[in-house]
Amino acid sequence: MLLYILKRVGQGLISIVGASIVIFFVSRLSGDPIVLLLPTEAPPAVVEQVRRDMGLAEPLWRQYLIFAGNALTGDFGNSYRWQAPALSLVLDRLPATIYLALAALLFSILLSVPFGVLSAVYRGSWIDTLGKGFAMLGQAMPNFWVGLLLILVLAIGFNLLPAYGYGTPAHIIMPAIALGWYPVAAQTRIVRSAMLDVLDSDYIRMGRAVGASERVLIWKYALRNAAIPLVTILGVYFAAMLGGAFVVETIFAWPGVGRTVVEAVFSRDFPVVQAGVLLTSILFVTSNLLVDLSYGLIDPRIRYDR
Amino acid sequence: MLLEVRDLKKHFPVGSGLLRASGAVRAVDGVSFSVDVGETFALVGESGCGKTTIARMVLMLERPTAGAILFDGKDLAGMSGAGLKAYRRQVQAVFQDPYASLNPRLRVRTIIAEPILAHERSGRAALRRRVEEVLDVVGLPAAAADLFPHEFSGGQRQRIAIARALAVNPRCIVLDEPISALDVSIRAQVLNLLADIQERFRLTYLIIAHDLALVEHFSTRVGVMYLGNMVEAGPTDAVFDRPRHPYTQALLASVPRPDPDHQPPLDAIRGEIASAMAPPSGCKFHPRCPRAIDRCAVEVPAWRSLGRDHAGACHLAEGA
Amino acid sequence: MSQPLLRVENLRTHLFLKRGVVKAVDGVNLHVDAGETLGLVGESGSGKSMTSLSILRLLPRQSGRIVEGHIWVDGVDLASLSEEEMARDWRGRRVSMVSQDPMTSLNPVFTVGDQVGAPFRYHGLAHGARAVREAAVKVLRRVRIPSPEKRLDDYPHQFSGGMRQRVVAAMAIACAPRLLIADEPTSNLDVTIQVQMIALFRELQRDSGLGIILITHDLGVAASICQRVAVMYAGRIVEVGDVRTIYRSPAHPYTQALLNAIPHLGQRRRRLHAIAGQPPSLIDPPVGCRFAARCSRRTAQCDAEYPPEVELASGHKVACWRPGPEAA
Amino acid sequence: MARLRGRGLPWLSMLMLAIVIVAAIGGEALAPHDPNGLDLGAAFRPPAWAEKGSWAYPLGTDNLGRDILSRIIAGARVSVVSALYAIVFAGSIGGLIGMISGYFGGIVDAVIMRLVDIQLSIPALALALVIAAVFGADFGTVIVVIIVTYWTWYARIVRGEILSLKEREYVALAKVAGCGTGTIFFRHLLPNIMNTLLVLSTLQVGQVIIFEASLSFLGLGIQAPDVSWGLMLSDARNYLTNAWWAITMPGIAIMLTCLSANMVGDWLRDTLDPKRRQL
Amino acid sequence: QSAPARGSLTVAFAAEPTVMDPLKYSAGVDHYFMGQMFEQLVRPDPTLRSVNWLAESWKVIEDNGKPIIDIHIRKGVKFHNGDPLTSADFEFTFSKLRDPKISRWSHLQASVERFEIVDDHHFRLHFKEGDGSYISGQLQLWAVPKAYYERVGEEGFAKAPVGTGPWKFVSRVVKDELKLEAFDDYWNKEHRPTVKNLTIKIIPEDLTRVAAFKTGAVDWVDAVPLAMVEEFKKMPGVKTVSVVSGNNLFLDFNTDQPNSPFRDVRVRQAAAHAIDVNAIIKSVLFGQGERYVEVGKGGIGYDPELKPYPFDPKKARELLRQAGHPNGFETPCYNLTTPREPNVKEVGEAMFAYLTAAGIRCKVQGLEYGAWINLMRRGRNGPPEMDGVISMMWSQNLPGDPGTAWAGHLHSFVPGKGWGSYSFAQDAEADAMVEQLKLTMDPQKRDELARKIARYKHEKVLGGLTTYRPMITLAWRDAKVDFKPWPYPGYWRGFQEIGLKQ
Ligand SMILES: Nc1ncnc2c1ncn2[C@@H]1O[C@H](COP(=O)(O)OP(=O)(O)OP(=O)(O)O)[C@@H](O)[C@H]1O
Ligand SMILES: Nc1ncnc2c1ncn2[C@@H]1O[C@H](COP(=O)(O)OP(=O)(O)OP(=O)(O)O)[C@@H](O)[C@H]1O
Ligand SMILES: [Mg+2]
Ligand SMILES: [Mg+2]
Repeated sequence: MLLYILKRVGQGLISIVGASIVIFFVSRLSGDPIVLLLPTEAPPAVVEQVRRDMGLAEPLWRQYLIFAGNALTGDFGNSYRWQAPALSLVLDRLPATIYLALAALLFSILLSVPFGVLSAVYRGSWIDTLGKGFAMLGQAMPNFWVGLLLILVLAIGFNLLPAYGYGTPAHIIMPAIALGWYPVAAQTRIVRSAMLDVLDSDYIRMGRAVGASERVLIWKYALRNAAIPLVTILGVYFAAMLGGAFVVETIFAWPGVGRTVVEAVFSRDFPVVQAGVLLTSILFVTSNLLVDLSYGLIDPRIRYDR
Repeated sequence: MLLEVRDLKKHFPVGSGLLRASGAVRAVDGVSFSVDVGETFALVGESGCGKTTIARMVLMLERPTAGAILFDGKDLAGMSGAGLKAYRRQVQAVFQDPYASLNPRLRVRTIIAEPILAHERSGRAALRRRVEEVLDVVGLPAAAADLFPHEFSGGQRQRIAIARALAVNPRCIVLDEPISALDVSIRAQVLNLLADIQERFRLTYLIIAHDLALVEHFSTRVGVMYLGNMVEAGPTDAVFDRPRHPYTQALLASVPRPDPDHQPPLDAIRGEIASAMAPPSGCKFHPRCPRAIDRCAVEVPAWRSLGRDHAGACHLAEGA
Repeated sequence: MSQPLLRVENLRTHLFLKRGVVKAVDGVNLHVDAGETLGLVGESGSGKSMTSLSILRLLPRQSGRIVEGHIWVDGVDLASLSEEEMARDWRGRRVSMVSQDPMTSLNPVFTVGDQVGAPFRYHGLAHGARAVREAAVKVLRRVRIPSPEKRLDDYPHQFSGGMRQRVVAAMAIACAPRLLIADEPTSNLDVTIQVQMIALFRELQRDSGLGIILITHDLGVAASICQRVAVMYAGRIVEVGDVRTIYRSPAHPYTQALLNAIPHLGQRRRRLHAIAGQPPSLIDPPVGCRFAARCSRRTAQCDAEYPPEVELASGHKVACWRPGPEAA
Repeated sequence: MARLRGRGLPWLSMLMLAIVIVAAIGGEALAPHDPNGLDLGAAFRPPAWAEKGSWAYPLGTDNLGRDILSRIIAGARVSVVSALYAIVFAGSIGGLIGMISGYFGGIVDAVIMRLVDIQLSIPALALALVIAAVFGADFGTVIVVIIVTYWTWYARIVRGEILSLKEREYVALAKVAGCGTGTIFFRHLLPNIMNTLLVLSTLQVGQVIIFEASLSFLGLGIQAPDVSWGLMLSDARNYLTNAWWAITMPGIAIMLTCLSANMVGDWLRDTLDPKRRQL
Repeated sequence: QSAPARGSLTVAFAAEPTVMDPLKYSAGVDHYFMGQMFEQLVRPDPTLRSVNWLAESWKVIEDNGKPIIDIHIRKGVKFHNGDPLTSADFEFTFSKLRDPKISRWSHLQASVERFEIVDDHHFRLHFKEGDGSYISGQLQLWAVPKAYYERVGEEGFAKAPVGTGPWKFVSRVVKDELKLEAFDDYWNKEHRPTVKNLTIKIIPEDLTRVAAFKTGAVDWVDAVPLAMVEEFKKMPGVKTVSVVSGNNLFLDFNTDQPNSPFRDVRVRQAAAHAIDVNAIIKSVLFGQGERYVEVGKGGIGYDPELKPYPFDPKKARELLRQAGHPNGFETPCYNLTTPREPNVKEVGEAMFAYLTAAGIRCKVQGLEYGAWINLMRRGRNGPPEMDGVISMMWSQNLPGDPGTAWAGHLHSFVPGKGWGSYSFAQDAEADAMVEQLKLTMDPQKRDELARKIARYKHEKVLGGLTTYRPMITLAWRDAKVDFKPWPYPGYWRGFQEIGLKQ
């Protein structure tokens, strides 16, 4: 178990370092931040000095090492635009993004598990078709469109839910739907096919053969098995939610990292971009690790010594 | 000796990647035997005892951890290039699952021609002739060449697999449970076919099976394996008539017979096969052995002769 | 003779598939008395499993349906019951099953205790967690699981193959059913574990008046457990009789061919008698005798009409136009 | 009794896709108006069937008086072409890498899988943003971004497939027959993952279209004068309440195309390989 | 009137500044928050007339031919932390603003030679030479508390800014909200807010912001989307005001590259004739824009005589022919796609479409904000080069003075001197006049010179083709909110006077 954790943490670290290299070099490609930092009228001497002060005069690989070294101590530098350390700018917003991503994931699970189960149980019936259709709709509509339509109907039309903001549970509903609908189809499909396999399995038939009611069989015995493949890739879906948050946060004025990073990209505010992307990477890697570990709770066959 | 296996070992490491965990599955743990030209050597034993692993090593699909395999006196380990090619020509295989052993996307013609094409440049016509020839040997019409595997029944597929093995005129065929997946009524067809072919082409068979009646019927020599080790080997008659190792005895006693009046005793053997990762000390069979003595738990029994060409590894089976 | 435990009359079970209607069971009659083991043998696809699933009404939901026939158990026709009645009063309670692959018959993500205790909960035979636990321990002890109270909280993968199998048997007999259907309970097992299962079955049968249907394609296994044997071919029973009659003096050419096609321990290097050809398709089976195409005694009549069942001796019935001993 | 109805060919979806492809090929030539031809006098015409609509502009016009139908037709090209590029390049690159990784295993596999992990751990849209910011937002960048984002998808799935395929007995038998690695790759492995690739590709059409729309929404997608559905959607949101059709029509185009592609993908999956129900 | 403020109010902005520190501000949007908390010496009143604010009085005097601005500041003004406002605070501001490492606008202080404190409420700015834009820039200096700033440092000040304005900083969540509280000790008892707590929410997405207002989550909303202005005006219980914003949009042409077709004035005039700006304002902007020629109405140099080039595509084509392009020519056209002003992207598309129709065939390339700035800003170390037409904008403030704008994009580029930092023009005569304008402090003379430049610029279509000034519409719930719009330099989102109705 410990070995396994160490190994996974090691792999995670490699991913994070890799991500930091990618994001560092790609962002450096986009030009000289000095242009954005100093007034055009700044004398060349000042420009040179600032350049040196910021370490931009070093060769790129050294810059990266310096960057990585500082990042290890939690120092991503100051935002070029906002007078604040890039890390704190992003960290302050991370909880909102995590909250949104989790809520969206929860929404998708709450939808896809019953859909998946019912459409497997009533395979080929109208329930199957309806569930599939509804789930697929989410995959066929850009999330910002969904978001706008939700605001138009639920907020402006019926004044049921707050249109924007952060705070009460009511606030999360529309953003979570807009963001969480997309993976419903894929998740439903996973649950459905797993459920089909499980329902065909010998142990379910055995359950029937000793008199279990369908309700108990499906919702107690089959569901846990069918959930395993879903749980396995929840980490990936969580990442998808983090990515999608970039768009949805803008629509709902959600105070998350996504909007911050998007605007930082526009203004070439690399410390913030780097901190933002790296933090999301760390989040992703951690969530994957957690999923892998918690997986054992659901599937007792998993042993972490392999 | 056509095929000689000397102290062959195969250990599969458990765990891989960054941090190599200790521990290994000792799938084959020091096995020796030899097969003569024209012989049918059968490997029997319980599931997981390492039969398939041996077959895969003989087929060079797996590299031995230790030990040597000699074919025609040449060590496989040293083979490469032309030597390897020559070897591949001489040893072919038929596997258990007739569904999995034929690529579903290829026509029968391509499947059968594959080993030929891998070895020689032959003209279209010659190739065609050869394919039809071997199809005829296994009793399938020439028209079968243009169909896909899924258009055949299990027994027919196994015939195709045999035809493919015959295509390059091998000297030896490794048969890993060639009929276990087939229906009772079909088995005899395939088995008879294999026997006919052997006679006709003077083939050597290394066959793996778990149906003891079949082994007795089909093989000339037999090796009994338990948990990665050979426990007894010898001519089929000797082993089946006078089994010397308690495991062989138990195995034979346990087989249910298609005769209501001659049924096996129900207490010939107890317990279950141990894990290949942590095999018992001494004689690996001792925890289940009805006749085990103290020594069995500590000392690995040596491989000793038990009669003409008959040998085994048991402390209690002293002398002939 | 008193009423048998199970009587199946003219059972027809069809599978409605895209490629056609598979007449998996096509007019099967059989009966099992209390305390008796009936062996159902025959080759793959002959409808053995479908017969047993029909009895329990556990056919594939999408495609399987009993189209005709009666299944009387203790005087009740199971074919006419509702799904709820079946689950509540019959399955596990009076008719139970060990299915084709007992190794996979345990749910890997629930504890053994949960699964063995389940039948007691379903049928209200034990109330409360503790009572269920105790009942589970008792039945596990019956199938010879060592120190069962310690193993209840283990998961199936922590059990060895043979033990898993006994756990499945424990589930099946938990509520003391009258009839147990065992569908190839030994097929995927090693010889040494197979004998342990055989022992268990014999014991169950001796201890309670349980009626058993044992499905197998292994004539050896059938011979070692059954009192009577029914031979199935292409959806129908072609011969049924006392175990000794079937093995010593089979009257149907198929039964005879089957016995000749297998090697027997102790007889070597004699050519086996292969049965030529393949079984017919069950989508549109021949009108006449279904074995006719592969039969050495075939006549024109065999092709024209399905042979009626004849009783050669008491309890020995054959469906063949020319039954009788093998032509030497 | 046909309890189990056959899974018929999804005609409607195929038809829809065919229409989209025709539109993409025909492009401007098929469009009744110049997709970029603005006519401020004709701004905000509702669709033909609505009050004040006219058949000159069957789906209405946008804020600059451009014909929405023509723009949807012209925009089909971006959708189809980007999907095509993504599928061809991401599919072949990712597929090949996945095959190599799965087949050779060991250190090659470990390195490739780490690369995949790295790619996965950077949110796709974030990477897209940075790339688009570096190289400028245009069609080429969108395609590069899509390829960079999606190759891992193919690589992971193909790798998994190969891992199980290479254990198939016929692969072992091919080795026994004396076949070289090349033969095994191209005769035994590649044809057997084609189904998977095909299914993945159809499913990807929808993903690419949505992804492009998201990029456009953030201002980093296709730029005028190119037209894409995502761009139309994103532009039209400024007058959502005045001209519902301007955002609805391209939205429906996206939706129908994605739905159709997914349906066809699902159908292919079920048809080609009923066992592999899960992707 | 001077009853204590009470109650709370939530308003929604579409955009948000990055900084709240007057020493560090860079873009116009930074005024949105700064202007609530900080004040300058002079400011426009609601009718856009400049009035003395923190300055009690000021005048320009001359010493040895060099100008001096002599300023008396108001007594009794307090910072939010209780410190009194003194001349030292302005000196502090001055010293920071002129440092290019701190300020983005150091060049605006470049002509000031030194700062002389006469006493606590009296100081003088000694100029090296005249600087007219200093005066039109509301005397440039903000009141920043020296002692407090030095104590808490730059970062501390960024977290908790302190000014003299009507609103006291409470808290801020970037990209979410700013919370303010009315300052009880505010010096201006007449013009001050009467609501106690003010929360400014940031909601960039139009529909969401509108939804927030319609659902009652906010009671005052900034930047009503153009397409909804009509609807808002008709909405019962809602009051709106539409005002012209300080921004000025124009199309700029590259005229400093020798091979650029736009070096020919006829080509530029052709472009001016080719575009139907009025139609664009009407449909693309839903009427929410004001046509202007060089200088907006009421600004310094505003000349009602100056008329825009009429829309005349025939003439445009004719001019092109004369310039040697009978078949027109192809040129890159750069469009800003980030919505800095409502519908700028669509406006750009429309304009380029008009140009194309007339023969100046645009190869349109969209740029998001970062790329756009990168392309325009001179003084880079090399390419990219703006080599065609670009859609541009430059604030001339309210009330307007084009001095700074022209220095930036009409004067040709001179590295390190603050001239032409965004310019693609190269015209010696214009350069001379712009330099002259900079030196001119006398309002009368300044106005005359500006008119002259405007006429010259217009004739030659130099430093861009001026098009329109966007209008913004603010809306609030009339029954609840008592609001009088006040601008601070260039922007209308000032809450100088806002309160709750009964
Ligand atoms: N590639 C592998 N990696 C790890 N362990 C393996 C591998 N192949 C086989 N083993 C293990 O080696 C042991 C021997 O396996 P092998 O397949 O040779 O047995 P077998 O005798 O052929 O059994 P069966 O009768 O079930 O086919 C088993 O414990 C198996 O789990
Ligand atoms: N789930 C199913 N879907 C479709 N056809 C089926 C299904 N199960 C069984 N069949 C078909 O029904 C027929 C009878 O099958 P059944 O399982 O009863 O045979 P069996 O005698 O039990 O064979 P085996 O020995 O292989 O278990 C066969 O033709 C089989 O192909
Ligand atoms: Mg094996
Ligand atoms: Mg069966």
